[in-house]
Amino acid sequence: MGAINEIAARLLETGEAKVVIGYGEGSFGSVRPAFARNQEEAEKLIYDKRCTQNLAMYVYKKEISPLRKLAIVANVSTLRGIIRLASENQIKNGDIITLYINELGEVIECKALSEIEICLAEITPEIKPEDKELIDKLDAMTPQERWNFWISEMESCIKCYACRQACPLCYCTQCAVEVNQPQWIPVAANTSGNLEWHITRAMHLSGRCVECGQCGEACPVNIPIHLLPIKLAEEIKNIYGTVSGMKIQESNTLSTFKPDDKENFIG
Amino acid sequence: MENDFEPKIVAFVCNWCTYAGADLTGTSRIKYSPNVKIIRFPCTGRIDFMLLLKAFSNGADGVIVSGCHPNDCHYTSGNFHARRRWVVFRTLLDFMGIDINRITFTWVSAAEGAKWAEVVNTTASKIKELGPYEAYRKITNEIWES
Amino acid sequence: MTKLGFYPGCSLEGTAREYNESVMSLATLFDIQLEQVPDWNCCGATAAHNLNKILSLSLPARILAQAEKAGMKEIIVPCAACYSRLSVTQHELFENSELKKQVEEVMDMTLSSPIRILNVVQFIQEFILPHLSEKIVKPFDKEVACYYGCLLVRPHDILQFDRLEDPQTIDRIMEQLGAKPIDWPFKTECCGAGLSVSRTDLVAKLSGKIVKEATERGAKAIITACPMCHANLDMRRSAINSYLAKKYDVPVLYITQAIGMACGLNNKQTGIYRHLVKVNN
Amino acid sequence: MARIGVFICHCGENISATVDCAKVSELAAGLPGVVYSTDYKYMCSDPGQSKIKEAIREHNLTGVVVSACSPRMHEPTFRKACAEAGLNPYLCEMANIREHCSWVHEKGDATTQKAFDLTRTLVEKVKNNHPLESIKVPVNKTAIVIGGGVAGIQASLDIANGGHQVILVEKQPSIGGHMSQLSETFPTLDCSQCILTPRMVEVAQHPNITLYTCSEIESMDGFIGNFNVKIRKKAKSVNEKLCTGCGLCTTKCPTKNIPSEFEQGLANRTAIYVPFPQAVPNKPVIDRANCRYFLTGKCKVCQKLCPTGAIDFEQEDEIIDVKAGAIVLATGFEIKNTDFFPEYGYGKYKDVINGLQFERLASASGPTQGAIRRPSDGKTPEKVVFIACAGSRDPAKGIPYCSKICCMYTAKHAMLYKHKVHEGTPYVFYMDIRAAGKNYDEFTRRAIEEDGAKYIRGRVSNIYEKDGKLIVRGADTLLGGKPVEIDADMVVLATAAVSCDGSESLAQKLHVSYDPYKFFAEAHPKLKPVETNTAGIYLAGACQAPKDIPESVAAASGAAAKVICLFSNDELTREPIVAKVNRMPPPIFSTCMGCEMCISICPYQAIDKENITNRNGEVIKTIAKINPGLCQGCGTCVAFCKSKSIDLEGYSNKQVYEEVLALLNN
Repeated sequence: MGAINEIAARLLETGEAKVVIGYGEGSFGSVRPAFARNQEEAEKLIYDKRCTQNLAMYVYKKEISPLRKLAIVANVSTLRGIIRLASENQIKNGDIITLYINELGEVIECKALSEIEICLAEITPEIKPEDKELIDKLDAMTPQERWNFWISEMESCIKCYACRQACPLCYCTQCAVEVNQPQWIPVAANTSGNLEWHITRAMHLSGRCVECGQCGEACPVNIPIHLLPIKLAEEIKNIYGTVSGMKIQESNTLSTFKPDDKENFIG
Repeated sequence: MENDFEPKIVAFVCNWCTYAGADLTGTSRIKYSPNVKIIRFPCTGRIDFMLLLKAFSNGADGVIVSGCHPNDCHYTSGNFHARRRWVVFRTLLDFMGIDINRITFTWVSAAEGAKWAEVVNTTASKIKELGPYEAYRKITNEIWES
Repeated sequence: MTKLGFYPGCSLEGTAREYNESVMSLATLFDIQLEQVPDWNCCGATAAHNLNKILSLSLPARILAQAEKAGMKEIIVPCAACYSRLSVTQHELFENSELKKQVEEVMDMTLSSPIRILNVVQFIQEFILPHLSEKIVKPFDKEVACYYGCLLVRPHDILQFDRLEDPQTIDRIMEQLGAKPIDWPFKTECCGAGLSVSRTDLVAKLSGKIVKEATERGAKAIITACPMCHANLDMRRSAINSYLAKKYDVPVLYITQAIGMACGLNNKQTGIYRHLVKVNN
Repeated sequence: MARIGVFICHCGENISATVDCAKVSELAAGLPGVVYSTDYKYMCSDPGQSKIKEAIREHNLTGVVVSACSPRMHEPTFRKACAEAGLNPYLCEMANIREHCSWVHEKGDATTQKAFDLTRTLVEKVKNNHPLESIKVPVNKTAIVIGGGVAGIQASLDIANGGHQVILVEKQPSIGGHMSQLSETFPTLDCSQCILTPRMVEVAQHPNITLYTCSEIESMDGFIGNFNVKIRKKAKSVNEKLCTGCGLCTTKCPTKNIPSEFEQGLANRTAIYVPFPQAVPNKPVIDRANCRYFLTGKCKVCQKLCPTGAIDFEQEDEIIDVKAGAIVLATGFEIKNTDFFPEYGYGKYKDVINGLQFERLASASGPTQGAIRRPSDGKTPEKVVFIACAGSRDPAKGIPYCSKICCMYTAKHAMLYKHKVHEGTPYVFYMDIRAAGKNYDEFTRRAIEEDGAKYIRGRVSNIYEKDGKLIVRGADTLLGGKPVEIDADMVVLATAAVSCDGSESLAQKLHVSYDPYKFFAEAHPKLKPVETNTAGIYLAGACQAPKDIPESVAAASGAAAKVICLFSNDELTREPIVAKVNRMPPPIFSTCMGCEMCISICPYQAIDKENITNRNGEVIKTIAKINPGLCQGCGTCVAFCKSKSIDLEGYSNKQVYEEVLALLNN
């Protein structure tokens, strides 16, 4: 039995947490999210290289939220998700105990959000090499080639909104896509509507995205849809020097400004 | 060769600077291309990026977004917020291969009647040269064809 | 060795040969290779630009196109009139695409991007001045009247060179040579220019003022950077003197000659032996 | 079902000359929801407005679109007309088919089509308008007047005499402005100080006026009726309460060679100084940049002399918070100095002076007690050349406008010179003599005909010094451009009047517009000459454009009248163009998720948190709440809100969305 199981069992036993959100064995050698509410379930939690999912998306789901306090097994992107949620007032300090597993495999138990910040202070987030490669490839293309690439991807989108469901930051009870007065985005799946949806999603994540890539993971038709918010997060880092989900007191890059911000494209 | 394509261009402008500047263009009787039509907003900060997408999906060939110069915003900072929004939006559109040459961002003050005419004319002639936004039309027409 | 494009124009091959000689000697001294624009033509600084606008633009435009074709990033233009014509043309064409198209059709060549056009003063500032102090052997220890004329600084909007009404660059360069530039009001006064031939009487009057004022304010030499000015102040000296009924013998030097003298070049190299008003070393 | 009425205005021929108004009306009639459409020569006229009112009643209209001039011009007119006919005024919209269409395009089908497109767009908008009620906000009946020159003085006195509190903020140590520097004024030649100083004293003594000198505006927020202003009162190093103004301190100050600002550098002052004898307040201040104590840490002579112990070297800048309902800008103008003119010696010739310097020379209280003597050697000049339009009306100098006051004061200068130096000869180089004004032309004629000023129509190309004379070279264009050369003893440049240094940053602090020359912009060049685009902020005097004294005073009284009008109400109604957070039935309450990012985006701190509680008082949800009293309706939060939970009345998501669709789908 690993450290993670011991801590989970203790938290549940002492009543410090009603549920521990973590990872369990799935079928065919995969991992799946697991929710441990008792000793027995706590023993089944696992943590290894396969556990890349950002579990922060569960903390506000209506089935889980009432079970606060929660404990959550966390990788770096989960930590960032939690911090970002906290800075958007979706989690309060003390709502959640984070069990962060660091590079060395040690479990660091963070009861306060400030402890998560300390863990994150040691980390320089980087995007996955394969994502970087694809972004570079797209950047090297002509606009026409990029358009063709994305339009052919958009054609296959079925508007299932799995990307939204998987995102730790898509917590709105009413998404912009559901607004029908006016009907900003058409309900049916068609290329232009799909394009509008994905642009909207990326814009709404700009300055907020914690670059976990879960949206792309979740896409049933394998659109690399996570590249859009990640590309923006990288640009924002370059232009404004801000990285989302590292500190609670950060403000959103797009709801602040500096008078001398870049504007070389404005005539 | 004569180019008889008449582009459709929508201008999203703030009430205090560019709208008033365009009024001054009128008062000064400076002529410009009738291709551009203005929609009035209180501030550039009010201009939702989704409206630009709606413009393209409804057949616009070009878009102008214009407001008060930095530091001159009637509401102090709406244009500053808008500016960051446009930086990100442009990056995204460019990354998706949407033709950002079709969007003109500019600051035109209430005193710059002549500049407004120039902005309109240069945008109109640029869009004329680029031609109709066929690529976008193609994906929007698909809705009706299917 | 620095390699730069070079446009001499007609004066430097004719009445202002000494100017050309001094520029060339200076370039050699400072290890600069001046390469002529291939197959260059007239710059259009004639009456033509009053009569035919397209022609007056096409002539200099062809020079620019030739320079561009030869891969030149900048051209040195010692003659102030050539400098003015080339600069104005480049400005007008790149401001007005319609006009540019028209001119390109006329000359059957195209202009893709503007090149740097440097007058002799800018050339000195950029390529000579940084190494000047080490080459000076005999400081130019005299009061001088720096005379700019009109074409070096006008039209100011386009050239953006020096102060329009009271230019300073030649004064500052002459100070580096050890000279004492006098404070005088006629730096950009009219010399009479092209009336030299048709109305020598007027030139005598106008240039006379300049020579007289410079002399009265103690100048031992007049420094210029324009072949036209030089011609009027030097070549027309006898007309000036007979108009003023007094013998003025203040010599007129091109700035390149003054630098050459300070750097120990001989009369042959600086070309001062060609002047009508004698220059005492 | 919408019942929209459309009214197309010809505006005389302003619109109908290029737009086929009848056709637009006819096309509009065919739009869905439009039940009435007509065109008329002048919609804004009484009969025009009656047409609208009749149509509202007869056709039971639910919305009105007037296609006419800019809504910035006549929107209030038509909204009022609608209200009079019983239609909520916010159900009326204007399509701008004049400034944005008929005036900027040639006559033709495309122009008519555009006028129709614009009309259709507003029809689709108005279908989504809601009846709105104006918002009432209280009015704080204190006015701030910025600038204590003659305009600021006049505005302050008028408002104060109207019974309202005034805070007058002046940058300099004394009020009085440029007028206090003038010798005599045109066209009456009465002594400037004699008419101004009593008014300055009145300001100081007025119970309703609080005067802050050495003070500037630090920041401003709020809106009409409710401005919050921070004033930075700079340290004077003299305690005003203790100081009696005896002036002893200034007598022994060791630093005596500072060029006096008031005397335009023609005389010197000490480091502790009163700018001029009639200054208000008449108490000295220490110029820290030049004071020996502040420079070297030693001296304090003035402190030793002061009988009341008023000198306070430790004094610090003070930030004063004030609340006000209205602001009058009266910051005045500056003139270009002689160093702006390389062709006239760029300031190096001592005897080339500017107009204000001549005023000081001619002033009985000036450095020469009113004797005209040239600054270089104190000799009486025998020939004086006055150059009008020095910089003005010269696009190459970046000042294409006319400075307006120079023609008159140059004539006055020539006259004063001749009155003081009988044997002297005044020459005036001019471009045109602009003497429109009561008794103005007579005045300039007098200068020429009676006092013998030699007027030469032409520009001066350059001035240089030779043998103690200033050689002025110009042309006489009335004699075919004949070159003129005058060996003058003194030259007076009527240099261009320009906006004050810092006017741009002040405009930005107050959110008022300004023109390319940094003069403050009026809301309408003809009909709102003393208002700015920002409600509650008014203009007085030459901060708007060069003005002479009577005009400045008239504008100041105009601005004061506007302020008093505003203050005659206890409350004022504001357009209800404000943002709102949506509310829904439980259990959602609002789609707002309380991310609070809108809070940081709001320039007015108008957004706050609102807790939604259940019956037991427990917080169920926290959402954003917008204070309609503070919200100014910029809509930045609306465009930013991800869940579309905020909307803006008058520019709602639905309205702007429908506008985009209508504009493009013809």
